Amino acid sequence: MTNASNAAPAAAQGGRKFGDVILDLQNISLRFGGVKALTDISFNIREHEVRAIIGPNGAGKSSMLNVINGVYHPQEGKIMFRGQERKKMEPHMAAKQGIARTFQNIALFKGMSVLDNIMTGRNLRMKCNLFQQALWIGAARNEEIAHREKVEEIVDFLEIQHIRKTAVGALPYGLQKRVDLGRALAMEPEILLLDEPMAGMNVEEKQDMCRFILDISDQFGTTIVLIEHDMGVVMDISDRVVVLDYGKKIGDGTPDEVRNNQDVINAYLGSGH
Amino acid sequence: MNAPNSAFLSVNNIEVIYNHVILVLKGVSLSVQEGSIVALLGGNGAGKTTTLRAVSNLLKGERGDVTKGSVEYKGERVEALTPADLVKRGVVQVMEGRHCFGHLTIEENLRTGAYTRTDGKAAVEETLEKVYNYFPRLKTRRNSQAAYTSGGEQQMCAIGRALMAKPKLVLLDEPSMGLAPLIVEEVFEIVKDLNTKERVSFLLAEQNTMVALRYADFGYIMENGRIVMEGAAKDLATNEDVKEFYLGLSGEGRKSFRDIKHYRRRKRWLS
Amino acid sequence: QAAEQYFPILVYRTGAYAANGNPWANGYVDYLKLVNAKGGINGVKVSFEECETGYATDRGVECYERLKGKGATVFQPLSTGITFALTEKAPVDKIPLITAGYGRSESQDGSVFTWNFPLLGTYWVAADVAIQHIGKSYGGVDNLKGKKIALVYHDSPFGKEPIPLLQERAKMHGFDLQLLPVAHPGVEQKATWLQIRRDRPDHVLLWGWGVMNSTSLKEAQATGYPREKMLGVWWAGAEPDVKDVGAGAKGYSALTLQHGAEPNSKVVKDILAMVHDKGQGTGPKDEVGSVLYMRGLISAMLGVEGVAAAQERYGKGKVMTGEQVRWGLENLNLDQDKLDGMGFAGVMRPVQTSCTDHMGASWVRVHTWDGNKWEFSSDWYQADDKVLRPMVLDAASKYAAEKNIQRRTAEQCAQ
Amino acid sequence: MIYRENGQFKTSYLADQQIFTIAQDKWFVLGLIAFAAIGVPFLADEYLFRAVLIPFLVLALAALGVNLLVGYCGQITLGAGAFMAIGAYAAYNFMVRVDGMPLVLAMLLGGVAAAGFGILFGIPSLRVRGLYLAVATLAAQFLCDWAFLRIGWFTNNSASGSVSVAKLEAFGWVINTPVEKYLFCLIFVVFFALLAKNMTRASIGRQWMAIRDMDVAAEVIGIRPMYAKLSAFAVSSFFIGVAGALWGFVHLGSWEPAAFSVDRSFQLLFMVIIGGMGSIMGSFFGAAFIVILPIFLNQFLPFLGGLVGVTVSTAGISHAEFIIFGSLIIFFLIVEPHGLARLWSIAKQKLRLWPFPH
Amino acid sequence: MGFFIETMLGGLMTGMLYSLVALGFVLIFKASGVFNFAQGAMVLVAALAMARFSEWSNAALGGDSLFLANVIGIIGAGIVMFVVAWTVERFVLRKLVNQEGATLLMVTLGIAYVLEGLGQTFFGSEIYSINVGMPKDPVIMFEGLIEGGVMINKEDFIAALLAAVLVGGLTVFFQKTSVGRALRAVADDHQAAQSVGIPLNKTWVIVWCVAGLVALVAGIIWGSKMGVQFSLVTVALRALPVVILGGLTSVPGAIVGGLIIGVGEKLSEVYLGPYVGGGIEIWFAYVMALIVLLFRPQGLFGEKIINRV
Ligand SMILES: Nc1ncnc2c1ncn2[C@@H]1O[C@H](COP(=O)(O)OP(=O)(O)OP(=O)(O)O)[C@@H](O)[C@H]1O
Ligand SMILES: Nc1ncnc2c1ncn2[C@@H]1O[C@H](COP(=O)(O)OP(=O)(O)OP(=O)(O)O)[C@@H](O)[C@H]1O
Ligand SMILES: [Mg+2]
Ligand SMILES: [Mg+2]
Repeated sequence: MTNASNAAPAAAQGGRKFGDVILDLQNISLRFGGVKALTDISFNIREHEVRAIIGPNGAGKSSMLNVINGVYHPQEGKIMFRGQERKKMEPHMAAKQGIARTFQNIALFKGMSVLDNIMTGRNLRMKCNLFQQALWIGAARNEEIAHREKVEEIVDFLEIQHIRKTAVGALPYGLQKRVDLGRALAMEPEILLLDEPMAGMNVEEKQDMCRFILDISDQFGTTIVLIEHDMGVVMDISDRVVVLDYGKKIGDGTPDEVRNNQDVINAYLGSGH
Repeated sequence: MNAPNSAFLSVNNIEVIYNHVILVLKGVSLSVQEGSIVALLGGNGAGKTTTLRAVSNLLKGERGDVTKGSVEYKGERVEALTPADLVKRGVVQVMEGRHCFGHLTIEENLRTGAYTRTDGKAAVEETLEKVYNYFPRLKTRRNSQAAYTSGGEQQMCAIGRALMAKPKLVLLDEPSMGLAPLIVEEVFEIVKDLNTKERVSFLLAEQNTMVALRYADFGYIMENGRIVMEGAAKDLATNEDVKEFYLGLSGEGRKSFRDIKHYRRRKRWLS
Repeated sequence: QAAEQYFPILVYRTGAYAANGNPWANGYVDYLKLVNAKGGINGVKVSFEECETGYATDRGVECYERLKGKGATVFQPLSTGITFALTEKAPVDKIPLITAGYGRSESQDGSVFTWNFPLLGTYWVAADVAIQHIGKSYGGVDNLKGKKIALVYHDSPFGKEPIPLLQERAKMHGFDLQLLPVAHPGVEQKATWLQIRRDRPDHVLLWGWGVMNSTSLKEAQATGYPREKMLGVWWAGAEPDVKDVGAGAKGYSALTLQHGAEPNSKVVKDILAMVHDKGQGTGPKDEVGSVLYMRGLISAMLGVEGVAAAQERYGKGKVMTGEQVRWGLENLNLDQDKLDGMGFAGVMRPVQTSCTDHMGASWVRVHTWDGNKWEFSSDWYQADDKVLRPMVLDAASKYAAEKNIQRRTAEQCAQ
Repeated sequence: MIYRENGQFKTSYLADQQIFTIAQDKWFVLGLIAFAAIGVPFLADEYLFRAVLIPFLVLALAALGVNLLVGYCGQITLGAGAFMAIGAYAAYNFMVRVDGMPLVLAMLLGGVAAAGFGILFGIPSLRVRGLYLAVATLAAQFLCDWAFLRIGWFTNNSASGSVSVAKLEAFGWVINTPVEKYLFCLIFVVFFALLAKNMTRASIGRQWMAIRDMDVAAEVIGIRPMYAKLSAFAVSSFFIGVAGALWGFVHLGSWEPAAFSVDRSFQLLFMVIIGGMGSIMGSFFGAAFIVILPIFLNQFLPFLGGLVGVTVSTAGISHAEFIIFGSLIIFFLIVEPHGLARLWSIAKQKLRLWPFPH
Repeated sequence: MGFFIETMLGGLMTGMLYSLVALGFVLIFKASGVFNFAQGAMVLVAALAMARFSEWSNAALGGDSLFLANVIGIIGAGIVMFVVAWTVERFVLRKLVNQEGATLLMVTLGIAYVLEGLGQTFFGSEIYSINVGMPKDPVIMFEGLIEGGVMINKEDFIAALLAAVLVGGLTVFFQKTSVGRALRAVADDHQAAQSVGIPLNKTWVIVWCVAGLVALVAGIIWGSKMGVQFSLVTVALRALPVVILGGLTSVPGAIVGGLIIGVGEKLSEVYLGPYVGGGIEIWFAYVMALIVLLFRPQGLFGEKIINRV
C-alpha cells in the first residue's frame, strides 16, 4: 500500500490505514440554468477511507456524485484522479477508471433478475466478442461461468441468495437497495459512491447495510463515498465528512469536528444531535 | 348500511395477490380511530406499502387484487370506489418513491393536489401558502420542473401535494425517506400539527421506527404479510423485541453502527 | 364431390380499394349465378367461393393456396402484385391465371407464359391506344411531335407497366413524356398537380386505381387543369372514380376494356331477370351494369368460356381440370355471333387466343363522363401490333432466360 | 402437480446457465422442434405449409429480430419492413450479379447488408428515444420503399419493379416442394433462435436490457450506449434481413416492394408486443397470433355462420375479422400487458402450484 | 415566382390539414401518455358517420336542404364519437392504468382494428361524399403583380383557417386551465394522478371526446376533399412526422410542424423530385423530421425529455 504516513486525519479511528489522495476535486461549480447546484467546492478523497457527504435536501450532494462519475459536467473546476487531471468524462469512462455508484432513486434494471442485474456489473471485465457469445462456444461459456462465480460471491456476501432469480421490479424497496449495491460491487471498483443507501430501512436493516459497507471497505480496500441523512450512521462509520449547504461547502473534517461545527448545526443537524 | 362502527378506517382481514399468483398480504386487519396517528411498521417487504395501496385502491395499477376481506371507511365499504372517489371522501395517499409529475413544475404539482376541491380559488391559495410555509424549500423551487429537483425536494412536494387536498385521512408511505433529519422532524411536526389542529388522521408506513413511535398513538408491526404485534405506541416503544430490532437499542442503549456483530440470529415472530 | 366446376374468386371488399373491388366481385358472382340459372356449362353446374385479399399480396397468396386445394381450375387475382406472385406458382400447380386487363404485359406471349392469360388487353395495349387516341385529336400521331404528355401513375408495378411502351412511342413520335408517380394509396397529390400546372402538359394520362383517381380529378379541378385533356386507363374509368367528383369530372375520358357501363345489354337484362329478380343478386341492384360490374361479369364469362372450350375437346358435361381449362383458354374462339348469342352484343368484340397470343383481342374504346354517366366517345381502336409485338417478345424472352424456361415450339403448342 | 420442479437441483453454475433450467421446459421445446422437423411433414398438407407454416416461420424469425431490438434493447422501431426489403433485395442482387453464388451465402450476405443499414439507421437512436425514435425509423421504411421502387439497379432494371428468383438450391439440395421449403425455413429459424437465446443470456444481451431499462445507470456501470445500441440494431437487422431474404426467395418467389411495406413493419411490431417483449418464445407466439388468427377467423366465421344458418358475405367476414382481431388484441393485453409469453409463464406458475392455490 | 408562391401556399395549406390530424395525436398523448394509433381510424369513422347520417337524413326527410343534412350529420357523428370515447375508456383504458407506453400503443392498435371493422360494417365501404358547401374551384390572385397570378384553392384556404382556430383554442385550454394541468399530470404518472384524486375515467372520456371531435373536423375537411372512404386512415401516417417534428406534447407544435412539413414536402417534391424520379415527398417529410430530432430530440416544441438519475 502507499505511504499512509502523511497525516491522514482520521487514520487513527478504527485502526485502518488511509492512502494518498485518490480523487481531488478543486473549485467545482455546477449550474443548471439559473440553479446553482454547486458553487466552488473543493475537497479530496483518500484511498480506503469512508468519506461522507451530508447536507440538507437540495444541497447538491447527489449532484456532486454525478460530477464525480461523469454524469454531470461542471462548468468550472478540476478533478484530479490519482494526480492526473480528468478531461472530458463520460460515465462509462469513469466506470473504466474504477468508479462505481448506487443511486438515490433506485436505478436498477427493472426487467431483469437480481442475478442479471449484478452480472451487468461484470460487463467491463467480460472480453468475449459478440460472435463468441452468439455461438456460446467454449470461451464465452467459460467466461460466463467464471463471472457467475464472482457474482455468487457477492450474492452470498449481501445475503440475497433467496431472491437471486426474482425480477427486481417486484422486490421491496430495501432489497432493491441491496441489489443496487451488489451491482456496484460487482464492478470491483476502487471508489464506490453510495447515494443514500439506507433510506427507507429500519434500524436492523441499516445495521446490516453498515456492516456490508464496512466489510467492503475492510475486505476489498475500496474507497467509499457515502451520502446519508441518518446521522447516527454517518457519524459512526465515516472517517471524514464534507457538509454542503445550498451548493456551498460549509464544513469538512472528522465526524467529531463536523458535529461541533456551528454552521453545520444551524444548517443541518439541529440541536438534537 | 350505517352500522355504527367506531373505527374511522377499518381494514378487515384482507388478502392481496399480485399478478394472480403472488400472495402478499395474508389476512391483515387494522383500524384507525378518527383523529389518531397510526404507525405501520415492519421490515422490507413486509407488505406495508401493499396495505396502504389496498386502502387507497391504488392496487389495480400494480396488477394487484384484494381477494378477501374488506375495507371500511366511516362505515362505508370502499373497495369498489375509485381512488378519485376516495380522495373526494378525504382519503389521500402519499406514495412511496415520490411520484411527482416530472414535467410539471413544483407549483403545478401542488395545485393538481387540489384537483378535487370545490371550495373556491381563495381557499386553495390559502392552502398553497400553508404548504409553502411548511416547506419553504419548495417555495424557492416553485418554478422548477419536479423531475429536476432533488430527492428530498420531491418528497416534500409529494407530501405537500397530498395536503393540498385538505384530507381527512392521509396514508403516508415512508415520509421520512431521503429527508434531512431536520426536515424529518419538521414533517412529523406537521403531521402532529394537522392532527391536533385539524383532526386529520394518519396511517403511516415508516421505517424510521424511532420517530414514528414518538409521534404515533398506536402502532402495528407487520412481517411477511401479517400483523404480528400491535399496541399503543408507548407500549411498543418499550417492548424489548421492538427495541432491539426496530430501534436498535439493546440493553445498554444504542450501539455504534460500527460495532455490529457479523452474525446474529434474529428472532422471528413468525415465518 | 358432385360434378361441379369450382371457381375461386379473389376479391377485396374492404380496405382502401373496396369501393372498386365490390362491383367487380358482384359482377363476377352474378354471372356465375346466371350460368347456373341457365343450366351450367353444358350441364356442369358451377360452384364458387370468395376469398378476401384486401389487395395485399400475401393475403392473396394465402387465398390462392387455400382455394386451389378445393379444386380450383382458374384464378383471377385482380391485383398486379398477386399476379406476379402467382405467376411463379401457377405452372407448378397447373392452374391457369386470367388477368383480364391487368397483369404483366409480356405474358401475352403464351409460348413463354404458358399459364397466364391477360385476356382482352394489357397495359401496353392501353398505353398504345391512349397515344393513338390523343394523336387522333391532333389529326394523327405524327402531329404529336413537340407535344407534352404527362403520366400520373400509381407508384407500383401496376402504374409502371405502361412506361416502356410510352417511352417507345415517345421516341417514335417525338413527344415529351413526363413521369409523375403518386405514392400509394394516392391521397396526396398536391405537388403532382402543382407541377402539372407549372408545366402545362398538353395531355395527362391517369394510371390510377381506387381513391387515387378521384383525388386526381379533384386536384385537377382545384388547379384548373381541363378534364377534357385527361385520359385514364380502364381502371380509372368507372363510376366510383368520378361519382364523388360529380360535375367536377365532366369531360374526363377513360379507355375501356371494350365495354363501358352497359345497363341495356342483354346479358345484364338476363341477370336482372334470372338472378336479381329471384332475390339472388349479390350486390345492390342499381349497380348492375356499371363499369366495374361489367368488368367482373366479363371476367367470369371468360373463365366460363375457357371451361366450355375445354369441354369441346375433353368431353362435354365433364368437370375440367386446370390443365384442360388452360387448353381451353388457349383455344378460345368467341366470335361475334357467339358473343351476341350470349348477350354481349354491343358490349364486346371477338376474342380469339392462340398459343402465342394469350390476349386474344386488343379492342379498346374511349368513354367520357358527362357529369352523370359514362358515354362512349370514340370508335374502336386496336393496339398497333408493330409496336407491341417486338416489345412483348423481347420482355418475354428476357423472362424466359432469367427463369430458364424453354419457349414452347410449334409442335408443343399444337398439343 | 404436473409441472413439478422440486427435486431438480442444480449442482453447477453451468447447469444453472442452461437455456432451460427446468427439465420439463427443455424436453417440451426439444420435443416441439423434433415434432416440427419430423412429425409435421407427415401431417400437414400443402396448404398448411405454403400458406401458414412457412409464413409463420419466416415472420417469426423477423419478429425475433425485432424483439432483440425492441424487446431487449428497448429501441422501438417501425422500420423492420425496410430491413426485410434490404435483406431480400441484397440477396437477390448477390444471386443475380455474382455467378455461382450459393443460395445460403447470398441470404446471409443479405442479412449482412441489412445489418449495415441497420447500424446506419440506428445512429439516431443515440440521441432520439422512445416514440420519437419509433416514428423516425419510419424514415428508413419510406426511403427504402421509394428506393426499391425507383432505382432500377436494385431490381436489375426489371420494368415493373418486380423481381423473381430462379431455382432454390442449397448444398446440392434442390428446394422445390413445400415440405422442403418448410424444412429449409425451419433450419434457419431454429438456428437463429438458438443464436438469439445465446446472445440474450450472455453479456451482450444484458447490456441491451440494461440500456432498455435505465440507460443512464447502464452507462454508469460501464456500458457504452453506442456499442450496445448499434450492436442491437446490427444484430436485429441481420435477423430481419435474413428473414426478408427467406420471405422473398422461399415464400413469395417473386415480389415487389409492397411486400415489405410499412404494413409489414407494423405487423412485426405487433407480433413482438402481443407475443411478449423481451422473450424469444414471445416472438413465436406473436407471429402465430398475427399470422394464423386472421386466416383462422376467415375460415371459421363462415363455418360458424353456417351453423346458425346465415351466410356471411365476404365483406362481412372481413369486417368481423377486423373487429374480432382487434378485440382479441385488446383482450390479451388487458389480461396480460406483457404479452402472451408472460401469460404462458403465469400459466406455468399456476401449474406449478396446482392443485394447491398459493 | 408565382409558381414558387403557389407551391409554398399549397404546402402551407396541406400542412394545416396535417396539423389537424396531428392535433388528435397530441391531445391524447398529452393527456394520457397514450400514443393513439387509432387516430386515423377515428377520422375515418367520424367522416363515415357524418357522410352517412346526412345522406340518410336527406333520404328520410325527403328534403334536400344541405344545411339540415349537414347539421344532422355532424350531430350524429358527434354522438358516435362520444360513444367511441366512452366505450374505449370503459372497456379498455380503465383496465390498463399504469401500463407501459408500448402496451398502450398496441391497445390503440386493437382499437383501430375494431373501429375500422365496425365503421365499415355500419356505414359501408363504398365511397361517400361530404358536401359542406366548400367551393372547389380555384381563384387566381395578384395577377397584376405576378405573371400568371397566384392560384389559391378556396377550399384549402377555409380548411386551413378552421384548423388554425381549433388549434389556438386547444392551446389555451391546455396551458391555462386546471383541467389542462390535470391532463398533463395524468400523462406523467397515472398512479400519482389517481392518488391526488384526478378521476382518470372521466378525464379520459373527455380527452377522447375532444380528440374525437378533432377527428370529426379533420374527417369533414379531408372527406370533403377526397371523398369519405377507407383511405382516410392513411392520412394519419402523413401526420406522424408532423407530430414528432412539432413535439408529441405540444399543441402549437402540431401547427408549426404541420406547416414546416407541408411546405417542405411540397417544395422538395416539386423542385427536387424530378431529379431523382419523383415520389419523394413522404420520405422527405420523415427525413426532415428525423434531422430535426437529431438536434432537438423532443421535437421543436416538445417538453424536454427528462433523463436523470
Ligand atoms: N407490483 C408487484 N408485483 C409483484 N409483487 C409485488 C409488487 N409489489 C410488491 N410486491 C411484493 O409484495 C411484497 C410486499 O411489498 P411491499 O412493497 O408492500 O413491502 P413494504 O413493506 O412496503 O417494503 P419496503 O419497506 O421495502 O417498502 C414484497 O415481497 C414484494 O416483492
Ligand atoms: N439535472 C438537473 N437540472 C436542473 N436542476 C437540477 C438538476 N439536478 C439537480 N438539480 C438541482 O440542483 C440542486 C441539488 O440537487 P441534488 O440532487 O444534488 O440535491 P441533494 O443534495 O442530493 O438533495 P437530497 O438530499 O434531497 O437528495 C437541487 O435544487 C436540484 O433541483
Ligand atoms: Mg440526493
Ligand atoms: Mg414500501
